[in-house]
Amino acid sequence: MSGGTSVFGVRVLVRLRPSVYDPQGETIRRALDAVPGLEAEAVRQGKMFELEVRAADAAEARARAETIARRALANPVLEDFTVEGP
Amino acid sequence: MSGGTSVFGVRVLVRLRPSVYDPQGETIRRALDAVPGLEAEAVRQGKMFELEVRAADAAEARARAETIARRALANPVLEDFTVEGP
Amino acid sequence: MRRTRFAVLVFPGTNCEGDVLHAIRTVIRQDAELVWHKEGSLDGFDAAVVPGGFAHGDYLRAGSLARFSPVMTPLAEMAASGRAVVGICNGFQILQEAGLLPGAMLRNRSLTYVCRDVWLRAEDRSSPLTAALDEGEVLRIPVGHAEGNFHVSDAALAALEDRGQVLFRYCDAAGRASGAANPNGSRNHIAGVRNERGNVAALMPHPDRAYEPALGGTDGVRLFESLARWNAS
Amino acid sequence: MTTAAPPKSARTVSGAVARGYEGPGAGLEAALESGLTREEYERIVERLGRSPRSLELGLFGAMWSEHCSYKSSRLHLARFPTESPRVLEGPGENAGAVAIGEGLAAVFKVESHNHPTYIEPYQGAATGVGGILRDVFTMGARPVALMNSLRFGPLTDPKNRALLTGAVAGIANYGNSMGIPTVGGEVAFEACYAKNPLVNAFALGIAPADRIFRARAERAGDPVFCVGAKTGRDGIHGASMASAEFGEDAEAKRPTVQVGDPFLEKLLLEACLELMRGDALAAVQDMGAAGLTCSTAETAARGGLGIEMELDLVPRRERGMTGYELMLSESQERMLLVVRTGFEDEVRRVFTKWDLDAVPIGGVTDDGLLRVRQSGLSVAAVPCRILTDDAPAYDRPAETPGWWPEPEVAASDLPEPVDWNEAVLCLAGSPGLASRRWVYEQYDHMVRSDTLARPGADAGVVRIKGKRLALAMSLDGNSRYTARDPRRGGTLAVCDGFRNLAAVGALPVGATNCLNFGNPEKPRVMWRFRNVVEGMREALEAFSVPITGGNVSFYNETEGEGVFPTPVVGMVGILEDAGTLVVQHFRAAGDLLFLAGAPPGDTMGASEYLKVFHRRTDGRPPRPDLDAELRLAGFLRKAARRGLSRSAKDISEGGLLQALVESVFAPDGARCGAAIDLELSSSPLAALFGEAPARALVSVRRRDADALARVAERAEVALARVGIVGGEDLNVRINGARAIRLGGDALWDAFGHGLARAVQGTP
Ligand SMILES: Nc1ncnc2c1ncn2[C@@H]1O[C@H](COP(=O)(O)OP(=O)(O)O)[C@@H](O)[C@H]1O
Ligand SMILES: [Mg+2]
Repeated sequence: MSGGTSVFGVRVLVRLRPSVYDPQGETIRRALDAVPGLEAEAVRQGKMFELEVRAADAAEARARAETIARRALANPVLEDFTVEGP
Repeated sequence: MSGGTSVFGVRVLVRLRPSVYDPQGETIRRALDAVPGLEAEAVRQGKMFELEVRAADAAEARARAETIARRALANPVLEDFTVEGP
Repeated sequence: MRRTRFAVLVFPGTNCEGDVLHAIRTVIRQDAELVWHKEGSLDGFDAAVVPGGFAHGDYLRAGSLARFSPVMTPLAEMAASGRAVVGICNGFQILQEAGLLPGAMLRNRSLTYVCRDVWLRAEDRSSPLTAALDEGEVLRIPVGHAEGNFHVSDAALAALEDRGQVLFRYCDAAGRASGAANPNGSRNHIAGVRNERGNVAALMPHPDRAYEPALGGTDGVRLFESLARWNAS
Repeated sequence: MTTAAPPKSARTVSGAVARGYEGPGAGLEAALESGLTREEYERIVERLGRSPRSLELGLFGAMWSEHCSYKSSRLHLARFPTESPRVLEGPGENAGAVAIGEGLAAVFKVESHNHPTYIEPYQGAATGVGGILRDVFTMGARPVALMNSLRFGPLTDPKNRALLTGAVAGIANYGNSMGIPTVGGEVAFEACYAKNPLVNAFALGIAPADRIFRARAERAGDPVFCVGAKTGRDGIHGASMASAEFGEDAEAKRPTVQVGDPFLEKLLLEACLELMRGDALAAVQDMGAAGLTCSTAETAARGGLGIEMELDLVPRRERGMTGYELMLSESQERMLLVVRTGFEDEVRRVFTKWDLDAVPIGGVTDDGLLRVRQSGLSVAAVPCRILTDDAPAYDRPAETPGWWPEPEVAASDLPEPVDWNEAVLCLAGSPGLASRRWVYEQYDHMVRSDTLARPGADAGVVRIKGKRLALAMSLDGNSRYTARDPRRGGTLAVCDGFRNLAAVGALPVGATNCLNFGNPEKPRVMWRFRNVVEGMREALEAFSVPITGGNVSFYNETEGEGVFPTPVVGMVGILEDAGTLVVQHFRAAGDLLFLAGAPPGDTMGASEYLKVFHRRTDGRPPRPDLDAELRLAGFLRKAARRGLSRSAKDISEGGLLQALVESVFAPDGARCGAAIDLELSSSPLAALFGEAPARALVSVRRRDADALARVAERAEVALARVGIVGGEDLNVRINGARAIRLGGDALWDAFGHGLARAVQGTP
């Protein structure tokens, strides 16, 4: 049915823009700070999406993942994203 | 105070184990499926943590990040993690 | 008979401590005191309750950051000594994250917070939450959580069931467990579990919201009676 | 003395600055850019006796914005009644306070977060909850209940579904994390809200009546602390954004979205309340719109004093922030404390316990100036009163629109439905009338174990442990009514709240309101505004219910399209004995059902029926009858107090039939139907679906029917027996013939799931 296509794994990373406050990351950092050996100077929490995309080739898969990320995975008001792979 | 140390950026990726049902990923996949051009065969949602860790060198920073990931960022009942960088 | 002294733990972000305190004092007329998470000792307490809320905002994962609080050391000791340690809602998640109870919670299948009455069927009587219940007893008690979707591996699930560690299952008013009656997608409709020994127990629903007729239900009283009975025996 | 005391030299510098100043002055152009008009700029120059410096102009731009200064509404709001023997704190403070007996005060307010919600629904709505909660605990009250009023575009458009879903999730997460039950609210859909969604959040707290805190500096020399979250660049221009329409350039105007941190606010709440039990605090003010600027200027001005501060001391989370950014940031979860000299260590101790920052940034002065220094240099020195009290107040022109007056729509002019059963199901399952449980099941409405009436009832009710009394509250407004007749609509919004409280048996003791309108510079908008206020005033006075605070949100316009005039009234009442609470659902088979109030007349204007079946939002809304409302409320309360009513339900949107449907379902999932027998001489449409006010359904035990009739007679309320409770179905006979027969399952499928289906786009 999918003549000449295969499934590619692509990873999308979504993070809050640097100017946006990340309460989760900051709270994690503070909680870890109290535990010897777990201290970090900074923690930012983001999201990872592992997609499997059917496409003719890697470039098409990547382009599809970018569209998905832009239109569905990242909230442009708050977040940036990067696409890695396939 | 931090004689000979510097700050390293390390990334920790946390994902649900493959055997665990991912309600968020599955919901996204179904939503994408309804939009021509955005279909994906599979979507899994995970977490990304961007840490800044103070250490003597990259190896130490990475080891520290691994400890943080193992002890705090991932729940072994549900999740696996990988450390990337610095 | 000496009254039982309950420690009701308070983490930053906990918000059901008052409800639990009030229920213990007025429903079973036992002693209860709030204990701040920075305490390093639970000396003088016979039992502990970890109440609901959003410890550390539930940031990272529900209940996960509470594990690093000083009070968790004496709490683990209390559990090891065989005294009763009980979790409700966020308390359940905290006990799981601390490794005192099996499993972990996923987001609800609906991906939303769910607050409403549910029906529960009691499955096992050997725990501080169920000692006074009849097996198969059906109770109506509210839930209020976003991450109550109980998960364990297949092998662990089979072991849990074998050893009778499942305390409560979501069911309908007639006591039939089913997907439709399950508010969050929990495996095997599990709403509450205990450890192997039976002294550490927790559930997602809130008996601390169903202990007077004015609140729209009194079935939570049965769980507090269990607490009293378990500690008296 | 604390670090707040500035070095001597700095004092002299700033003294010089107050008279003249060094450095370039900011001109008219800069003023226009910050949203001020030429006249306003001239007024500033005149009051200051010099031209403002650049930062000073920024302070004026924010403080004299519509959002902060109420310059278009002040004159009109002054018409509301604001006094009663119970009022402890009226409009002007962070929230109103009313004595409720047993030594306690109820502290409450409603506020809008419309503009932020459109930009980012989840965070925008969430931070609205955070803001209203700070307003309440700033007064020394522990918040015990939340409500919210939501207005969005039609759910047929996926964009509106996403906005609603995001806003509800955001509200849920914030309120739930704080451990405060959301016990009521309202949700409405109209096309005009598609690009201007409205989110109004209400919070209520309880305080000891003799320990209400105010935002009023009391003595020069007291240190000023900044506590809670660190200051970032988020939300800069929030106040001015809420004071302008969204145009094509909305993107560019967007401030950085504020991300709510409910966990931090929970800590802030606990720390503040712990501190308030002692004597450390002279004044507390939350940092909302215009952040540090507004909180310092208002706190100082109210006490007739000044505040000086050093911006370098303000804890911040970003590097390189300018003075302007620090003064105008609207970062959430921050508070300004004026601490009594000598109590600094207590403040530090309590905030350390809760892992929060508490940093002295300046002190109270006696020269009336807001003095701002950065790195030792004076960057602003403005009399606080000029920033606050001298803001202009406009009597903006109003113009009656050409279509006025709106014609009535009579039931007799409308076709009757072909299938009455279908009509009832269709109406009960429509987004406007279906059960709101898709919304409120996402809100924790039971935490604190004090909720006696859950959402879904006419009013939310919470008890107070250890006390006899309970508090009832409702949040209402029908903007289709106000759109077609602003004055009637304003009156009806108050009537609805008043009736909702009476239905549960409560006596109203105070009200708050949020007025959501378009651009006040448009005379037709102003005409609506004045009439709504007038209509509300009339009802409030008739009912002797004082307004203790509220909020005005203008400029709810995008690309020239404005919202319906939308007043939202939050009314609070008391049940002296929580045990007399009356529920809304039918209780037991055999109970008799009565309809209280005058026959409904023939009008269908602006009704849900007209909207759902004829896609019309026109027609004059029903005529309010204040005297009838008073009599009805007296009757309902008396029947409740005497333990006669087994259930009571007011009749409003959707009319009698909808009230019946809602009475069938108990919050615990139980069902109890009824058989109704109506004798009608006119159109059944108006009788079944008309929305004439001042009516309610009451069920009683058979043996109490006579007693109920006597109470009604004494209250001069018409009472008609309309049926009997029982079964699972709803059966209605009209003049002896069977008209409607609906099974409980079919009804629940429509009413219980209608909203969820619409939200999921699967109607
Ligand atoms: N946003 C909301 N949050 C919580 N409860 C809500 C909300 N909207 C509506 N409700 C509840 O749903 C019920 C029906 O709402 P509404 O039609 O406005 O009632 P009424 O006409 O009696 O004021 C009420 O009990 C109300 O409290
Ligand atoms: Mg009502």
